[in-house]
Amino acid sequence: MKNKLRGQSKEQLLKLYYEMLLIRRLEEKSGQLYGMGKIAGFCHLYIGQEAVVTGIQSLAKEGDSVITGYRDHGHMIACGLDPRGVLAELMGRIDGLSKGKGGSMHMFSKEKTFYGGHGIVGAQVPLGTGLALAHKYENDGGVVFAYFGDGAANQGQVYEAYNMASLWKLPILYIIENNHYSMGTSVARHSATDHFYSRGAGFNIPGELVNGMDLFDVQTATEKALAHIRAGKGPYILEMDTYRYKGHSMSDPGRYRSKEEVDTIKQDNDPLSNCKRDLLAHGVATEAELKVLEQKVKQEMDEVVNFCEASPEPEAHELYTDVLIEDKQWPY
Amino acid sequence: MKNKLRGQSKEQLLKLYYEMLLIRRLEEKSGQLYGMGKIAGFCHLYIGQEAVVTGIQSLAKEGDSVITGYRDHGHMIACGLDPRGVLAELMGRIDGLSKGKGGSMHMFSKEKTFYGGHGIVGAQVPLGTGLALAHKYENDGGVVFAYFGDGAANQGQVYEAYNMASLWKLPILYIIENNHYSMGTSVARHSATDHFYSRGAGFNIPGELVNGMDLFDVQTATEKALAHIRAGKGPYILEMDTYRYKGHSMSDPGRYRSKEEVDTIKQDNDPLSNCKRDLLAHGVATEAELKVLEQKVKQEMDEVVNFCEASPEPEAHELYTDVLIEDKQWPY
Amino acid sequence: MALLTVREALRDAMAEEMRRDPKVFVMGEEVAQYQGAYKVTQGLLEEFGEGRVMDTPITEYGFAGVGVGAAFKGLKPIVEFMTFNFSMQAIDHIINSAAKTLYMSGGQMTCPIVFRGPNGVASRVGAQHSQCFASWYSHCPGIKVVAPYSAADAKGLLKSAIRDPNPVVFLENELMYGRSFEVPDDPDYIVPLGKASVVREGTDATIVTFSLAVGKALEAADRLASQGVNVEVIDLRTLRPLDIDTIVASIQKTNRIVTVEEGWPQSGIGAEIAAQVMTHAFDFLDAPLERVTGKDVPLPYAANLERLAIPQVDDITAAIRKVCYKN
Amino acid sequence: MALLTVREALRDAMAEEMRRDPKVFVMGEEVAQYQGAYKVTQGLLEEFGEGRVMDTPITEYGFAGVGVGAAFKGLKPIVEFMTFNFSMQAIDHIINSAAKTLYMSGGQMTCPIVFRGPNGVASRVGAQHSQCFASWYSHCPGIKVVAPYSAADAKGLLKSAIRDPNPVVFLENELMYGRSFEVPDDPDYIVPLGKASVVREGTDATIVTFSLAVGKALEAADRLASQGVNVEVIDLRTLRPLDIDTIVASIQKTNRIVTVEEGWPQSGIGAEIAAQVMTHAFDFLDAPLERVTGKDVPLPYAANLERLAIPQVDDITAAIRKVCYKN
Ligand SMILES: Cc1ncc(C[n+]2csc(CCOP(=O)(O)OP(=O)(O)O)c2C)c(N)n1
Ligand SMILES: Cc1ncc(C[n+]2csc(CCOP(=O)(O)OP(=O)(O)O)c2C)c(N)n1
Ligand SMILES: [Mg+2]
Ligand SMILES: [Mg+2]
Repeated sequence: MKNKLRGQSKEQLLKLYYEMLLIRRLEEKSGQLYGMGKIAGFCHLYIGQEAVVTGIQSLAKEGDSVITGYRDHGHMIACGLDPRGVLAELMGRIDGLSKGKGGSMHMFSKEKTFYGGHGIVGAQVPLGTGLALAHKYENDGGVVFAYFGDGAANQGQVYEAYNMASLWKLPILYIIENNHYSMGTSVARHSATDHFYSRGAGFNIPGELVNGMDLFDVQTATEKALAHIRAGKGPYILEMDTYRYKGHSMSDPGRYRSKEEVDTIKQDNDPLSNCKRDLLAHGVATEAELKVLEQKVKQEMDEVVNFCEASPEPEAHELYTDVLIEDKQWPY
Repeated sequence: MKNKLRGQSKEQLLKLYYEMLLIRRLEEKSGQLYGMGKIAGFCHLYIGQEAVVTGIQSLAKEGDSVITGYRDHGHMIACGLDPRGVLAELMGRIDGLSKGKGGSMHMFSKEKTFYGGHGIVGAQVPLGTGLALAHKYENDGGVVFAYFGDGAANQGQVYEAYNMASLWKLPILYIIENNHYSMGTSVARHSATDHFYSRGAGFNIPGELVNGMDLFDVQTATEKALAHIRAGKGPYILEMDTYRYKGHSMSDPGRYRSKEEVDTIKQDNDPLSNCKRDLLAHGVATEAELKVLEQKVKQEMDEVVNFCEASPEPEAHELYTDVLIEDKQWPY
Repeated sequence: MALLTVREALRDAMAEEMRRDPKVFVMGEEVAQYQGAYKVTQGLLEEFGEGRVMDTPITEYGFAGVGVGAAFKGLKPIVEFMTFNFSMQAIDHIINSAAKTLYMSGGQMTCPIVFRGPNGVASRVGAQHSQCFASWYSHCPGIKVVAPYSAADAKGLLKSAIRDPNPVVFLENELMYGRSFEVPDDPDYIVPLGKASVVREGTDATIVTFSLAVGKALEAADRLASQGVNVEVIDLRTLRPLDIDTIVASIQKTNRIVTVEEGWPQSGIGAEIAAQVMTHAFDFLDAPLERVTGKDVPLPYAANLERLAIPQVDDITAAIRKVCYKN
Repeated sequence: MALLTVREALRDAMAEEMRRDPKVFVMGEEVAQYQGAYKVTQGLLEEFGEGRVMDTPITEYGFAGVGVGAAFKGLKPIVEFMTFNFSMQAIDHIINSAAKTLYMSGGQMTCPIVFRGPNGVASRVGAQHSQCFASWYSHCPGIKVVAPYSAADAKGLLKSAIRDPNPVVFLENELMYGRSFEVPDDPDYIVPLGKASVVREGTDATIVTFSLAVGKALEAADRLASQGVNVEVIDLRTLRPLDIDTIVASIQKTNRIVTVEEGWPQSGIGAEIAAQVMTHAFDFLDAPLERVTGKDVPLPYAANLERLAIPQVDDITAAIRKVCYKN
């Protein structure tokens, strides 16, 4: 059973728990600020899915690349980005990762090799495959983590990307975050199959179904997949069985599922509770220690919010910047 | 071995052979006329693949629908269309199926429920799926035959269509005409898998690989697939192992494959020779009878060419017709 | 007359046409069980059932093709794009399969389909969710392109679009869905495609616009009236075919014209009007045409920048004052 | 100077830039082993190998996305579309992923990519294979759009496009591939994006055009010269950003303008020029601008109809005579 924690040190384990907590609190705070009109437009919260990105990115190496869709706040935290840059962006402020010009769905960090944040369902899959092509081209040993939803998993461009990635043996891990709903449509109503991991078979890509509510299961599956990819054997698919607690976006009343369905998962299979349970059961930390951690996150979030509230809107001239790179150096 | 001919009458069998011959001669003639400058633009010949469409369409029922790509001349013959309408279209004449306005890739016949003739690789797959939706909507018992190539089989829209067809149990037979090349690119170089029939599995669609050079094998597989579809069990995929003798289109010098490769197939596995061999072996007809048939096709083709040569170009005013339906009956 | 929102008017148009013609059906993402992402298909599933109100997977290329195929066979699909931004995934079927096939078939293959959904800028949804497709679609022969403003027009034009034997691209606007207008009670009320509407008469200058911007133009006209400038406002309603006659008639009266659109300027709707006005009314112009357009940038998210990026009433009044040489 | 075909000039541009910068690579259908469907990439596989000259499956949406992703990571892909007609399958990645991301990322994410291939009418290939995308792409901010005529420009502009840090849509013309022109030998010969070129000087009227139609305009100018009409011909070369200054300077001299393009009229390139000419040169115009465009129909296959559908030299001379009031 010690194996469950995969031999990770206390420090490592607490960092993981801390990260999941940070994601959850950031999302809760975003929901509140949205309610107060300080965030607008589309805002897709990640609550319930924290173990997926936290577990997977814990195995990333320096130089790997990450890409995802519009439900991206958690991914940025897991990539080590400062929550201030995320929240300021949500609030449309100049200190946002995109200077306030992108919003919730469109954030990027070249420094942390986080390549967005894309609003068109499925688009990140070929884009991520292109990142993988670049890793192979440069022969830099990097791997791409490309995240997408169960709804996105029906997009044709996914299969076009699978084919090329497999044909060219590109270093990419495709992660399907199956949270059982594509907006208001359950998997049974949008897909001819219950699962998506096996669709790679038609393209010679191995795939696996993983309990995405258990951080350590996620890590174990990821380790295996990465071994395959880093050995130069080409892409791998992990389908993460997970769940989204909140509405699809802020305007979704969620009538397509019962309160019981949501509550049952929250109570019985919450990724944070699961992790906490394991940490306590294995004596990694005490209740009191974890409380301290929780306090720390809360405090950090308050500071983040204060920072963002104080950050100004972009200046008017920013309307016209960043449309094209004005390169004065022609002929280069 | 009698079974090989599937208990078909002499008349039926000779009709099948005749049809394959007609397709081949029409294509040869098209090639010649292209060389003479009487046909222009893109012109994709079907020579080598005749058994596929002939075998499959021999099992179609009145009211079924057919759709394919740009390599469509053979399909129209197999749908019972007059070769004059086909060749006149290739020559850009008013008696063409599209009044000369569509050309080789764009012909249609509502009467024979032949829905084209589409120039964008893969487009016919969702379009055909839409025809199947209409059959189901009207509950008319009709089935759709949707043909596409091995290259097209990588198109994302194919998988989007698979998913919907399977989810909604639509009456459609997907036929992948795997002629081993997508233009100049061999299957091994454009696809992560050697075959395509099994990619349906990811969408709960059964599929099968068929010897597309043998008319009777084609018929047998089609019968089985149609039983599935007509029983309301949804789509089915047949991958036809076949071969294209000529270049991709008229301008293709074909350097991507050896003369030996082509010649071997022509000599050892020609669909017409295979059929002829079986007809003779089973005593369905004598060499002399088949010669007569061949003569008849030749003569018919000469008449077709004469007719088309005499057909005028569309009148200038046709430039502006058929852009929109001018319906004077508003509010309808 | 009843007071209806644009949302209700669109829903009623679909419901009435579905009652009238069993070949009419609706498909798209979340149109059935969810009642529409923006609730435009509210109640349709309940009345018409799963067979005629169909939720699709998020596969725009595929389901647009499915719609076109069904239309080839004589059905009359209404294909909803959750927003027209996603129609870019499907645009090959809209143009290559729907718009061109009648011609390529020498008149044989009809395609009575309507592609509809919200188009253009909504509110704070960023660059990928805010594109206006008015110019792209109206550039192409073989389709009609409609973009209503009022609820009455939304209803009457959508009914026409559904009955029209040609493919129609029907551009709605999310911010208009909740606005209310008087709509005739007559279920046979229908508005012809291809005819602009003079929504306010005036003598000093003409504003030509469409969709949400009609409201801003009317507001600008009100403001200008109090300054003694009497503005005529034309709502194009249909962008292809473009009703140039109504525009020219107005210019012959006012001799001045301003176009207003939320889309990007280059080769936009205003550009086409400028060119046609040159051809058909050059000698009537007392000032060069002025265009008011969305700024030539991807739409920013920040509230202040978004406001700057789209035409505001002030921009319109300024343009009118300019063509009237009242600076 | 060497006499090169446009095909060779484009190939040389790619080869030279690939030698200069190891991050430049080519991908597309049949670009490697087959040497290009139209042989534009002839010899590149042999020189640069499979790693830098990559044949793709026929999956435009997918491989355009792959190209954009690679560019996000700093590579400099040249993505060939066998023809731009097929770019409709990929247009979401061109616009939503390539054109908008720099802006949406507040300037962080660069995308140095070139999308190239033949655009517009070829010969007898029918409606689905003959669309001109000049208007669509040049409508959109965040990209540059280039459409060369001569081999020298083709080479110099493609080299600029490859070096440009922004996404560039590079519209070639199949019928131009085989035509020969003088091209400077200097491997550093490069033509800036965004600058039109006066390819023939004149005093009586200005023709503004681009791509293949430049040749027809020059022919028309020759014919008109023999009739005593002295025409200036401007080759736009870049469609976004549009070099309006060169156009305006010419109008100030000639006072008359005709635009020529093979694409459809509505909201085309001519429309934009009409609007800008109104704004910037209204008082210099002695006649309304005339547009010569492809007819407003899907392109027909029949030889006689095809000829009628696209602008011919006679159409251009007639338009010039009209703006000169010489009928
Ligand atoms: C091409 C496209 N179509 C539709 C949308 C609107 N949309 C945004 S998210 C979404 C649902 C996606 O579901 P899923 O892939 O399961 O991801 P999840 O939201 O559950 O994380 C839809 C329909 C879009 N952004 N892009
Ligand atoms: C979307 C698209 N991309 C490219 C082309 C150009 N093209 C026409 S046919 C073809 C090869 C198709 O191969 P396959 O599907 O195997 O069919 P086959 O020609 O062998 O019958 C290509 C690349 C096209 N028509 N449409
Ligand atoms: Mg989901
Ligand atoms: Mg093939």
